[in-house]
Amino acid sequence: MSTRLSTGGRLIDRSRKIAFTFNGKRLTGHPGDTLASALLASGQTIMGRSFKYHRPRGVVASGAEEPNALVNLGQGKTHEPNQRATTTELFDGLTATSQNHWPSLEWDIGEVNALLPRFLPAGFYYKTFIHPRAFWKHVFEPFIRQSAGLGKAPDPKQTDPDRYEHFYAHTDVVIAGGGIAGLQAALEAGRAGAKVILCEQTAHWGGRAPVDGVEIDGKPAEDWINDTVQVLEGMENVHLRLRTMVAGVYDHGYILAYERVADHAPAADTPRHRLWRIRTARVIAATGALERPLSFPGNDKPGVMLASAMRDYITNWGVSPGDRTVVVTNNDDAYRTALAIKAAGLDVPCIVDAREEADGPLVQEARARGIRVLTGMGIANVKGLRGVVAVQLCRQAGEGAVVEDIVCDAVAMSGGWSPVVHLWSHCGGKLTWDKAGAFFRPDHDRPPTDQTGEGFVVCAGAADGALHATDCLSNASTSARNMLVSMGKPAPEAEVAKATAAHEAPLAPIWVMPQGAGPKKRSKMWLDFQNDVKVSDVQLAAREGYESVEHTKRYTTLGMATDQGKLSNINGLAVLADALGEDIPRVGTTTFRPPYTPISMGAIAGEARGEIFQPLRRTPLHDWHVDHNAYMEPVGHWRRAYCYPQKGESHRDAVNREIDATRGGLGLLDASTLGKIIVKGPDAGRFMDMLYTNMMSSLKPGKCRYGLMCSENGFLMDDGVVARIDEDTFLCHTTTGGADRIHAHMEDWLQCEWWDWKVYTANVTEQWAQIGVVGPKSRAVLEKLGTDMDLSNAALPFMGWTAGKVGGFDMRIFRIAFAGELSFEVSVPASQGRALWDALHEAGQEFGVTAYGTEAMHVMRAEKGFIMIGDETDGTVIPQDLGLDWAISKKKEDYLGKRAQERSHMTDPTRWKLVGLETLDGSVIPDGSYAVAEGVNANGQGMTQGRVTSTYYSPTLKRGIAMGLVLNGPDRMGEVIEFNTTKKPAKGETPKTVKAKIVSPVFYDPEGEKQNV
Amino acid sequence: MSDLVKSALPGARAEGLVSIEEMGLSGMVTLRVDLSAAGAAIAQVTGADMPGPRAISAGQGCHVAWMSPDELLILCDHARADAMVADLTAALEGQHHLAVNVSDARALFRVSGPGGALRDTLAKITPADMSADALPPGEMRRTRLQQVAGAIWFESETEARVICFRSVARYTFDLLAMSAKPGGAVGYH
Amino acid sequence: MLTFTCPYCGVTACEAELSPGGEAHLKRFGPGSTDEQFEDYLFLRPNVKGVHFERWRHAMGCGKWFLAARDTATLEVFGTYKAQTTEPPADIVAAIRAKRPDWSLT
Amino acid sequence: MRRYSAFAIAREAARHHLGWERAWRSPTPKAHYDVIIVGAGGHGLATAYYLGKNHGIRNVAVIEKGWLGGGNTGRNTTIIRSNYLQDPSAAIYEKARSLYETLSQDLNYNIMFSPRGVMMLAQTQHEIRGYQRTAHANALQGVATEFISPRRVKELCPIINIDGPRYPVLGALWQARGGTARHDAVAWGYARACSDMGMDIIQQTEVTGVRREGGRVVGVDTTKGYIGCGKLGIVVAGHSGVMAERAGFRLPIESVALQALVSEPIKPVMDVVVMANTVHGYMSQSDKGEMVIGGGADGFNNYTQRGSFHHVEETVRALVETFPIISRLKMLRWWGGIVDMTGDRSPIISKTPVEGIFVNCGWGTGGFKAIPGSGWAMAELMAKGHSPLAEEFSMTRFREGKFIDESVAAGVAH
Ligand SMILES: Cc1cc2nc3c(=O)[nH]c(=O)nc-3n(C[C@H](O)[C@H](O)[C@H](O)COP(=O)(O)OP(=O)(O)OC[C@H]3O[C@@H](n4cnc5c(N)ncnc54)[C@H](O)[C@@H]3O)c2cc1C
Ligand SMILES: NC(=O)c1ccc[n+]([C@@H]2O[C@H](COP(=O)([O-])OP(=O)(O)OC[C@H]3O[C@@H](n4cnc5c(N)ncnc54)[C@H](O)[C@@H]3O)[C@@H](O)[C@H]2O)c1
Ligand SMILES: Cc1cc2nc3c(=O)[nH]c(=O)nc-3n(C[C@H](O)[C@H](O)[C@H](O)COP(=O)(O)O)c2cc1C
Ligand SMILES: [Zn+2]
Repeated sequence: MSTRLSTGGRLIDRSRKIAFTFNGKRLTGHPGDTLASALLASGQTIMGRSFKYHRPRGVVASGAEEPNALVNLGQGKTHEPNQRATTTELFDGLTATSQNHWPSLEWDIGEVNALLPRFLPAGFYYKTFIHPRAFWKHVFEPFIRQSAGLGKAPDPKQTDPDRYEHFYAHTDVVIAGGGIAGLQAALEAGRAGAKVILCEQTAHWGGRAPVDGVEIDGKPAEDWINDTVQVLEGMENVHLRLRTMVAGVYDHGYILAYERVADHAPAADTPRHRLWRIRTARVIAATGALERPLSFPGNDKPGVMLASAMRDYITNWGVSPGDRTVVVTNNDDAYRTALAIKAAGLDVPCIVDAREEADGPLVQEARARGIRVLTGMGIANVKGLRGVVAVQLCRQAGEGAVVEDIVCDAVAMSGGWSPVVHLWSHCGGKLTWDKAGAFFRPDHDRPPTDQTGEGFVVCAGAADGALHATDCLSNASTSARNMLVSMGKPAPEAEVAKATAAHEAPLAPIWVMPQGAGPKKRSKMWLDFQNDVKVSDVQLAAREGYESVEHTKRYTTLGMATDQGKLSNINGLAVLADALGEDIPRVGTTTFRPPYTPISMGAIAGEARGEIFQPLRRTPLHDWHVDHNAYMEPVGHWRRAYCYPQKGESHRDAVNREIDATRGGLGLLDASTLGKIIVKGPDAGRFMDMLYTNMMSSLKPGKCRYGLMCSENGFLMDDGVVARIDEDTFLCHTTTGGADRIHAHMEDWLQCEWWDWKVYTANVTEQWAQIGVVGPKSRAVLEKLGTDMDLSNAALPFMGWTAGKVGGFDMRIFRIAFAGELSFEVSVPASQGRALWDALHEAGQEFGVTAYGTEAMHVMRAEKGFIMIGDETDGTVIPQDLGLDWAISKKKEDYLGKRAQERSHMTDPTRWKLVGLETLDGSVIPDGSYAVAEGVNANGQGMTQGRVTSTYYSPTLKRGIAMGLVLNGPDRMGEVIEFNTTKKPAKGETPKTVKAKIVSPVFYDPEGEKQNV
Repeated sequence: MSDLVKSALPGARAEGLVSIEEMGLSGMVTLRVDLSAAGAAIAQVTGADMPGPRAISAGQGCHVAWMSPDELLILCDHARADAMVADLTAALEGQHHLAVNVSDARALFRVSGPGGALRDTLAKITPADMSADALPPGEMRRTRLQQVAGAIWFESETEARVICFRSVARYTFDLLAMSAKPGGAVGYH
Repeated sequence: MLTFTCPYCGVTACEAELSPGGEAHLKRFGPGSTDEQFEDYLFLRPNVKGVHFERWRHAMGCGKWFLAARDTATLEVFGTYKAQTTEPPADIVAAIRAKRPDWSLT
Repeated sequence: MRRYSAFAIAREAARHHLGWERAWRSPTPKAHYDVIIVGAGGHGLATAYYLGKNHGIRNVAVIEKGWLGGGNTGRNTTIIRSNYLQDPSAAIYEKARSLYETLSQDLNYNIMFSPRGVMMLAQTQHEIRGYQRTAHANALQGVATEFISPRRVKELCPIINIDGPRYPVLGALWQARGGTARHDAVAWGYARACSDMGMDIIQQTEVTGVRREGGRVVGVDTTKGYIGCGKLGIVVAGHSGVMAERAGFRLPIESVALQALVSEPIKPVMDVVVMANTVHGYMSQSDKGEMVIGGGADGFNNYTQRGSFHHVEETVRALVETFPIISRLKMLRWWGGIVDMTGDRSPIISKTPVEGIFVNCGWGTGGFKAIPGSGWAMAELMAKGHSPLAEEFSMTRFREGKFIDESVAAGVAH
């Protein structure tokens, strides 16, 4: 049983208590506790269940590397699964529940899996569930799915109430890790005058040193840490950040750091998480080292813990993980744990040291304290079901014959340490195997490189392999100083503090305990605790040919759990190397990928939710549409009114009413989103002739012309009306979606191909509010407002434009007609748009003025047979397909897309061509329908001879009308073809089709009499 | 008429770690011309020296901002913009150029408050370096304001300007207001 | 997340302020060219793993297109230069040679 | 080859699984093969498999520079669907999908094809029309899809926010027998079956050069020496440009990074695959419980298998909006693959200017789903010189202007 000790606990405030619940049980802890320390202090040793076998699991570590103690944190809106108890700071009112069990943590049905591990070896699912076929989907997969997964899913009916934000920072040096190495590196960089951001993932500075009894300059490490932090706080160029984890190192010195602003104080009105997006010249990874477990049978039972974690719980939080703890190790460092346990007044029945000899100062001290030290020994078995009751000892060199049983309730294990090289590796830094320390450390000759080709990450302290405190500070200092020199910011000479700690003898690389364990024992040695990957699984992978470490990882899922193998990877690959008879460095590691520890999706999305999820572009008339119940549709980031339903009206009713009103009197359309680009210069005409398929240079000032633009690949990309402003200047109208794209396209050609042409462009789309004043009464309403212009057909004919005043507004008027009625497209500076719109409505009352939306616009243009980019075109259509040959100049030698249109497939006479379609029964052809043809193609697909591109109910013609692309269409006028539907035919019936006659695409006013008045 | 003429978010204000307010209509003229050959004309019309790259220079009742080697943005009174275009066109007669009134295409915000908080607030929405060394008063940085294009410059250590397209004025305002929300202090700059 | 210094405005811009534009120094083939020439111009790319000349636009900045020499395998940038050139300028070529002695401009 | 079954597991359990044989051999290369395939990704291995199975060509080597399945096949988001718009695409993807249905039995390796259904959300009027068009095309192509209502969307996937303020869900294109498969298992299953047919899978061996005589391929240089061959198939995805150069021609391909990420695992909440193209993101939940997430490709040439943060940011932002519950989930791991993008975003399965060399590439962001169909067609092309499924995917189509453009129907093409 674990419990709170009566004294000690450097991080907790014993004077105060805070309450929390675990699985509904009310418990208390102290400020400064983590959830894990508070649970241990409350005697709660089982904290979770493993993934595959649902084995009961206790906490094994004390920090970010924890694989077992994962909980559901919070409830309802703030529920968060898979939260590590070891990194969760306790706060008042915290609620946590354990995961992955049914019905309870103590009694889990899933535990039956644990009885069958023999039948569920690595990759068993690849070998079974194959027959019968239907069973996979209906029986096996649902079963696997149900038992998989870890934390409880959040409730879909709740929304995360918290806010998140990003913060962009620019600096010279980012230091990850606020242990003594990170602090020393910060001192050096700070003194050198570099801009520094120092991030520490926990809530405390100093890392391991205070727990490990390190002395610095003759004083406890803690004093040096406090002093150093104070010095650093005094430096203007150094920025210190706690609770901030450097999550990833990316190319060109891009760093993501994850600040948990309010996880420990959820009631605060602050962002919950802040994602730091940092550009830095250099990174110092002072991320320390992680202790490795040892692989002995039963090493996964609750009560078996990392030795360093055990002393963290004692020293930091005043928690005893057990009364009688057996320490098992292959190195000297674990002796510190034995001594710490002893010092806390608890019992260490023995230290089991796998090395044949152990005689360092720490060993001697342990012996002097009366602790029994057994060398050359290992653990053959851990007894106990839901906790430890005893361990059985054996010779490390043997096969595991039990020599002795030792009664105990906890085991502290240490398999040596591995530097945390993740940040070095994210961007391609290479590692080298350190034989003496039995770990991978950064290969200084092969660092990750930045945009200049220089190495930009260094590791410092334990992360660089300088595990021992004595080396750690000098290593950090040297690493930082070398790096500063490489940046041209050398640090001034300064005395480096001297750290001292007991000398340590070398460890013995022990990967399996006992060394000669047979298959039965190996199948009880856990490597990956969360994913239940055992030594036997890795050996199986090797045996079956999954030899690459990447294959083994994927076959066994080693290192793929939420801890990403922080504890298991090195042990796993050592076992693999052994099974393959290879050297460890030849087998290599798997790829280190960000983030270092998981980060919330909320933080990644940042502030972008709700109203500011995306920019929503508003025209100057936007509010009017909203006030008038418009149904808005997104067009790119714009919102446009689709229609304006009145009480009781369906969208379709509204559209029909809007069309009738427009054709019958006066309609108004907000056309402000149309792109408007000015093209000016002596070479403007020449440039326009390259941009458009037709001849634009011949357009006269005061006139408009419809034009088509193709990509260099020949396809129609945009269309619109061009107005010639003066000899030098054109105004190009583009589609709503086209404005930015076309402007960029123009600049591309001007800057990169025809840079000697004298042409300037400007995108003035948003300068203007543009309103379509449409219908037989359009002229009347403008005249009614009062104007200094002559708006008669003679003075301002169809496809002419002019500028002047109307009703006091500065206005440009274009006689263009997308709806096929008399119409005036008028534009005023955006600041006057709303006033003009209101004035038009007021003046238009007597003409039955009606605002119409994009759908009415679409239907009216279809009635006129005008094409729509995005409907008649889809990126595969060339103007020739649309019968727009009249808009393709035959005279011009060149235009963008011309050469492309000469390729064989583009000139193929069998390309489908645009026609009108009239259903025989007056119905509307379904959207997207294909014209069916006889037979099937070589791949058994039904043959087609065309497709519908636009299809509507026409309130004007009171029937369905459509346009479509049809094989030889223009030559088949009057012919009836059939369009398919997706309605499933009844049994035995042939699929239903819609019959339509091929007609001219111009359904309404073919002579253009209405627009030309 | 004048009361009918409206900026993108008339009167919009938000208070937090810093204050944000929409500044109403402001005159803006885009001038595209070979800057190396247009100094005299610019000086004649605006009274301003030709700004160096990214700089803003002050003229008579207007400011001239460098946008690219062949583009300036001239900021002046809203009412003066059309005349400014006409004057520039006249002064650059015979020289290839494009002067156009873009006053209504944009929205302009004043963001003011303590220097550190001001730069921190802006650093939540732009990848550009908001430190005083990187963006001193008198220099304009065209950049991205999270998902839209915009520009930022400092009038002084305690007052900045943010400019964006009119259609996204609401987005930009909301973004600034969210970034300035109390509780979100960073303390970096 | 790449950074490039725009040769027009001098800003060191973040990738998010730029838009990529594919291979640089393409020679345009228009009417009168053969099918092979046109295909080569519009589609066929060396797609090198190594030194690559490419186009970027300072889209969220000065709006100018510029060119860059970058290693697609290491992401090292050898330099940026103005778009108004038909081949890499000598200083850029020298900068690449200094770092990649075996490289040659083909 | 010893067959896999529950029975075999029980038998092996009794002896601690010491009796399992290697899934594939690691042979030393022979001097000459009838066919060499470069690239042991899904497409390369499937090509070899169908060469043997359908055409009796078994003197085959598959040469892989790294570990088999370690390219995009090992790093994709595993979406399988065939609801493509254009006839040639629908034909090959549907062929692939239907082969996936029985692939576990065919290979005697459970590749966990899970036809849980794929929906592509329509969130604008334009998308509705686009997907209705696809549905009509699919009806004639023999691909079972339907356009479904928002209500049905919500029934099938309760965690979607269908009336999101910004882009309410207006419907979806639904392919009930689309789904996912276990990506690694696809490569491993094919590799095991190829090895069993006597083919040599040669890993950790890079093809560094291609030798020709009289305009015809005769062999390849590798890091393990020269190996002769009668025919050569280049199936190297992101490295197609590099290999084409070694073989002496160019391809209309650019290599860029495509990224994906997974969340920490949670209990099942999502039984279907959802793609939201308007906002650029898609998500499914694996059998292990992670949410598997992807979005659009980066825009610049890249061989590093690392991408840029702002693309991932955009994807996650889109998905938090679409599936609000993921806001408090955490991203566990994030990686990239190098995808081979053609000029029209459709693949190439083709003869090349060099006699005896064939290429299969250009699958870009969406070729996992095609693996069995592509292997089938490529094998047919290599064995017989002609394959109806591959017909339209010739590399000469760009010269003719005969594109197969799928971007029409889907912004994100996975
Ligand atoms: C993040 C991501 C998500 C994706 N999501 C999906 C999805 O949801 N659905 C879908 O259908 N598709 C998806 N794809 C695409 C899909 O992964 C690929 O199209 C498919 O896997 C390609 O398979 P392949 O066999 O052609 O290539 P790969 O699997 O990449 O195999 C090519 C092999 O060639 C080897 N090689 C290269 N050069 C040489 C050489 N010189 N000598 C020897 N060997 C060489 C490589 O090492 C590699 O193993 C995704 C891709 C990515 C990157
Ligand atoms: N004797 C041994 O065998 C042995 C082994 C290992 C460590 N040590 C001791 O460890 C200490 C080494 O000091 P050190 O400073 O190198 O390491 P440290 O472990 O003391 O400090 C590393 C710090 O980095 C933080 N960190 C890790 N990853 C991070 C990230 N991505 N972002 C932000 N913060 C992160 C950790 O929370 C920790 O505080 C010495 O006291 C040494 O005695 C000893
Ligand atoms: C469908 C799918 C699911 C994955 N699930 C996990 C997972 O649960 N845990 C994990 O660590 N990685 C997972 N990965 C990612 C892989 O670990 C790995 O990052 C990916 O295959 C790319 O390889 P690399 O990172 O070694 O380059 C998954 C990958 C895919 C394609
Ligand atoms: Zn620039």
